[in-house]
Amino acid sequence: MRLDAVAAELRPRNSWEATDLGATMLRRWPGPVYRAWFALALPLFVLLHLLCWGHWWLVPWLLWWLKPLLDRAPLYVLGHALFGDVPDRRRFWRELPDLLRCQALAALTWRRFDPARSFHVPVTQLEGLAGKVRRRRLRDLGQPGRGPAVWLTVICAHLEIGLDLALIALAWMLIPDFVDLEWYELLDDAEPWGQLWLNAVGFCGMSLVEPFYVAAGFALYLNRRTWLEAWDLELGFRRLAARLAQTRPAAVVVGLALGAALWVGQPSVGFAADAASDGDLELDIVKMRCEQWRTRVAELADSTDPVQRALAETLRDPELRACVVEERWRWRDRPERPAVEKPVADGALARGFAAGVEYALWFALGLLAAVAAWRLWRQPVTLRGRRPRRVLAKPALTLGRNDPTAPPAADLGEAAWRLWTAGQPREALRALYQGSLAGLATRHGLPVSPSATEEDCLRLAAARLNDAKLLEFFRRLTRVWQATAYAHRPPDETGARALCAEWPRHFVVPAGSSP
Amino acid sequence: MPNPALLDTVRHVETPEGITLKLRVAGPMARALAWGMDSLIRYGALWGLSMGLVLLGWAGLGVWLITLFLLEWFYPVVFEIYADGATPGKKALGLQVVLANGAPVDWPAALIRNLLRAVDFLPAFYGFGVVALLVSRDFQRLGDLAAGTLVIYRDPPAKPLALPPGPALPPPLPLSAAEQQELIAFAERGSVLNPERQEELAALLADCTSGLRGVAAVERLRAHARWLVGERT
Amino acid sequence: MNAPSDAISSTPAAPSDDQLSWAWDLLQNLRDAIGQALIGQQAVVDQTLAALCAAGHVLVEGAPGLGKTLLARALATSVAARFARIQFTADLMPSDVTGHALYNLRDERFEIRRGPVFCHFLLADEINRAPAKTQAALLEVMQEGQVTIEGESLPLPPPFMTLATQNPIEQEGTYPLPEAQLDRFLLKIQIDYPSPEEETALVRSVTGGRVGDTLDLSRVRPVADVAAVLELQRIAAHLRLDDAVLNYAVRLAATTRAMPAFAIGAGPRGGIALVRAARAQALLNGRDFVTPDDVKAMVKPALRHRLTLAAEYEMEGARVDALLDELLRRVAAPRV
Amino acid sequence: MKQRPFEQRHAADWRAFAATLDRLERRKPDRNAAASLPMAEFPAAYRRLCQQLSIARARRYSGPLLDRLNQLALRAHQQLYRAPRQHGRAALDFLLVDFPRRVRADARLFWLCAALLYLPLLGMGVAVHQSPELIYSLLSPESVIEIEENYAPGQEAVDRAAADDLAMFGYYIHNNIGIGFRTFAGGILLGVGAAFMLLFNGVFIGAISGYLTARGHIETFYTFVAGHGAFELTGIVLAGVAGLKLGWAVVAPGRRRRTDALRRAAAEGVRLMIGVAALLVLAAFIEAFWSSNRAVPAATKYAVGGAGWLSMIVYLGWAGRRAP
Repeated sequence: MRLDAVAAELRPRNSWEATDLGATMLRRWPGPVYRAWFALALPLFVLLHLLCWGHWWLVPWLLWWLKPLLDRAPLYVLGHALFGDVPDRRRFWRELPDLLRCQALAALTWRRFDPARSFHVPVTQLEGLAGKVRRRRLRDLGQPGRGPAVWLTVICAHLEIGLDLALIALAWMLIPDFVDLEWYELLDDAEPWGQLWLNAVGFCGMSLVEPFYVAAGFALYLNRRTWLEAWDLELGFRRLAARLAQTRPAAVVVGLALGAALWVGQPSVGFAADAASDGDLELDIVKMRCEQWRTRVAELADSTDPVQRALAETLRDPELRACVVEERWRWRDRPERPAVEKPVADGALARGFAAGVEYALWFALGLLAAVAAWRLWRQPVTLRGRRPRRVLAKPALTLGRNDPTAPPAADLGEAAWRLWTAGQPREALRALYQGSLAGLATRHGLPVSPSATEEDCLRLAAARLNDAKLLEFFRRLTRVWQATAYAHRPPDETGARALCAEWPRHFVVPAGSSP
Repeated sequence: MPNPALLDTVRHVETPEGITLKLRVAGPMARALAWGMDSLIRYGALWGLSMGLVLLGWAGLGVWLITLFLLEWFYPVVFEIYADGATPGKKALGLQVVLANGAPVDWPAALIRNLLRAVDFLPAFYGFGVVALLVSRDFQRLGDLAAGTLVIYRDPPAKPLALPPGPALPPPLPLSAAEQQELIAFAERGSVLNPERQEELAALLADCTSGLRGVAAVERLRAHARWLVGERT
Repeated sequence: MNAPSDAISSTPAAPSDDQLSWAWDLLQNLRDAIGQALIGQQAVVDQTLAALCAAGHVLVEGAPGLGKTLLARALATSVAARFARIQFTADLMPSDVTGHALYNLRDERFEIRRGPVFCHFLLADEINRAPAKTQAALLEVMQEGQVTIEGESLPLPPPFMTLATQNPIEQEGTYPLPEAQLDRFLLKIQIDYPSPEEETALVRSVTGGRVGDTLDLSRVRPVADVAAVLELQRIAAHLRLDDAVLNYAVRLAATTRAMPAFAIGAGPRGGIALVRAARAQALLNGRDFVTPDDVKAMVKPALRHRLTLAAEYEMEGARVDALLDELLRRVAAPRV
Repeated sequence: MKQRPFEQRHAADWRAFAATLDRLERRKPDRNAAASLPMAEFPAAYRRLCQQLSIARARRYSGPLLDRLNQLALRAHQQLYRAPRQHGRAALDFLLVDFPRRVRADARLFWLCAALLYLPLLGMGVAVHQSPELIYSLLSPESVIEIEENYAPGQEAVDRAAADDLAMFGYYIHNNIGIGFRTFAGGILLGVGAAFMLLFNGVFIGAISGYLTARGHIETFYTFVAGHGAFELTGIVLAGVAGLKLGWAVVAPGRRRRTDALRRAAAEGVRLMIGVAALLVLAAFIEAFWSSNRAVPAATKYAVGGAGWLSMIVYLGWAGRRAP
């Protein structure tokens, strides 16, 4: 194992997050993990059917029983892949026999019913511990990590059953009706094919869940060790030490070799008594471990390999024990699933209640209708648009506008001339122009809108008027007005006089003729 | 900064203020447990209600059915909107539903993710939901995908860890920011790691501790950490 | 003659009659020159010339193949100014637009490589195909009139005019320009399909006795130079503007903010743009003063890109141009 | 600056900020009120915190401090970017204006869904009317007998008790709205779920109506379904519309990523579902309290039913339209 090649972010997490990391690991290496799983499980599935010919109902039970062995394949892959070493097929097959043989009996008998199995298996399989050392180690490792691991087992068992049922339901949904097959026939285990089908479903459900179960348990184990042994810090310190000791490469080698030792299973990082909290440490275990330790160090020191000798020098008594208090909720007992009792009585109370509710509902409906109606009535526009369409405020419409609704005064020409002579040329021309528009609107029916500009009015007049003289006059007037109003260039006096004089000719109705 | 190549369950969300918030996305285990608790609460409530409603006869059945309907579809919605994105079960497990950008769920999102529960439940017992949860990047079931929501861990604010009191010493050589962070973390986690393990870790840094061994080395590193966080004695 | 009674918003440097008639002639020549290449689309040519006179940038939107590129080239050719074209693509980098500093190994110092923006007429083709950061680089240049490379500010030689084209935003692979940056274009010109007669002329001119299918600019002759353009812009900026007309323009812009159809109305910059464009329009119309009609003619190009439809109107399929017509119908003209 | 002075300098700020968050989250309404910030300063304080978090990250301060600041920032982010709560008035406006508009915006899907419901309904109705034994392909003989008994004539005088009505109301709410919701949700399965629910309901309703018509229980049956039919059938069609939107987004996401397209479609679909739920509650109410009332003369019932259809058409066709 090379801790510096670890492919996951190491940091102390809470237990649920650790199982999530397991799911993430599975998602990262689905191919190798599932290949390893099926490489072992599929032949076994077939083999069991052959062995139990005629008693196929036994197969799911046997499969279930053999799960601890099957689990070893995904754990093997994950354990290597996490440290940057995804095992290839050949190595997997080469190491498989050892993998399966190691403590197989224990795994299939008394440890089969360990509810925190997924959490404990890495200790056996990856660290290779056995016997009292293993127990001791599990106890140290396990206390706060055990609870979530048990929950993990419970939830995964439910997930597996749920997925089995889901698969059956899916098949039922997908089988068209005209296939003359009642779906419960499929569940009829008296039929051999029904049994085979059930076994296959169970196998699929197991295959979906079991690698996840293994990965989550492995992640729980990793997380626990990160808590207890500060792997993240170790990683950082190694890097720092390597940087500091660039002149002494041996230190790096020692560091990595230490990691290797940890991986091959010697408890270089072990668990020792915390005297304050753990007085009941049995003497023989300590003795045994010390002995084991001394032998190991001696072996290393005698070795010809310089790396191992260096390792022996650095190894020290590595016992480790930490205690974390974690509070959690625990079900005391599960309440019964509610059974709904059929209502029995129709007493007076019930009748009154029902009538009351009904009236209340009628009332609510009426109220709702009334509110909606009121809303529509008060703001009738609601039905026509989300907000009342206050498109434009009134002032914007009327600013600077004289509505040309009334006919112009008959003496406008004279009035304009008077303004001109009084030194107000702009006012004079405004009067003339406004008067003309009023005349066009009232006498010739030109729909002059307030928003029309001078050119708009002119275009309108050109389109609607058939009196060429009037049009010519209006065009001339418009030009003069534009120059006066916007360029402040009033016409000369003769021009103004001519306009004033000509105006009545076009816009004053001769007396006696009807408008 | 976190190495993106490393496996992790954290999702980074950039806020309009230009900072990155870390959301720790919650996976199947915690969510399944929360769902189990919620189911117990729901069916417990229905059971309790049926005890009372029995007195009302058929009318009671009507009320009971309406309650069943409301609990079935809107129990999570109401809690997610009005109780910080967490049903009681989620709250017990420290979970929270948020939008993918870290904002609290709004009505449409809460409705979508809970109406689509009906599909996640298919073909039976959350078959689609579980598969989607395991396959999708951020542990989202179909309802979460459609609503754009995440379920995250919402921890109680972490208590600041105090360093054990003592002298402060400058480190004998310049350290990078990451290395400083690790030294400080080492001192802060003194209460979690056992002494032997600490000594072992300290031994890795013999160059920093000028060859001290054992407890003395640990103490020296702590002193450096105190100096690094800015404590002066 | 009596002195004008109302205040006049004109400046002391009002253009003389000679200058005016020179400007009108020049504009007519420009119009003809561009019209040689771009057949039909008189309104588009006029609006582009208006933007030129008002020293503003334009954003041209229309389906591919309607002569957006040709318009820009013809304008540049007829003015005899430096012209550059940038085809915006998804992988275009900001430094491809503005230029960058290059380390010269022989001299051992940095050299500034000027990007294509150092020109008078810049055609930014399909601007909405580039990601936001590249758009932003160009839009910064447009606003500040200078380029900053490695801390060194390099002013662009006036006149500097950007003609950006964009395909309708519904098209695939486009990054819409952000609203705040759209503001930097004086006008947004909409090119529609030409009328059948114009299209016939177009097809004839393309296929008549030439190989290939590109429109050529050989018939476009330079009729002005850079100095003439600057003078034109000076004259346009000093045209007479009566308070009533100014008031009309401001009212139009402000009313867009009161219309519920728009989530975002035109800001003060919208009003300013409208007035600048109206001045240019007046010059194009051969007048030396601005009338309300000039304002009215420029409302759509000057405002349409500064408005954002409210969600519910967008949902019902309302269009900005139709709503601007509505605005023009509703706001009273200053006819007093 | 080292970590400890940094902490000391900002500790008071962070405490006040945390107190403000507590108040906003209504955890501790009063106790820390004095320590918390005025609301107007909250956004500025949040930006300060963001800056401090960035600084702390850049300087690699220790994990617990970063976690604490991240947590504060996350909580504040959730307070600031909370969607505004909608109120009753907005809900009414939604039903009066927005909902029919959305339905019209999806007119083509609406007609498709209507066809998916009504064509099988009519086809099956006619087929079963012609040969009533066809119904046994759908229903067991026991259910057929039960249905027939329910609508057998001669029970006109017996009015159902209020308690029964209420029970039925609960049943319709639980069942029919549940069906509506499932139709929507089923849409995500490439639209198949939604289409299936529409077809299934169409076939089923058609078969029963055809059968009862053939058996001559015309008045009892049609007076019963007249009242709520408009709302219930339209509600189911609209649930189908919302469901098919989901399915379409998954099948043909266009230029978006599939999840993004799905998210958009779901956001639109769920707004339709709010209206659907309202329609189905109304239908359940009418079905339970009005349709079951056999004291009302048949003509009145048909009139009310017709009025229901008319109001449905006017509502979906014209409500919320803008004036021309």
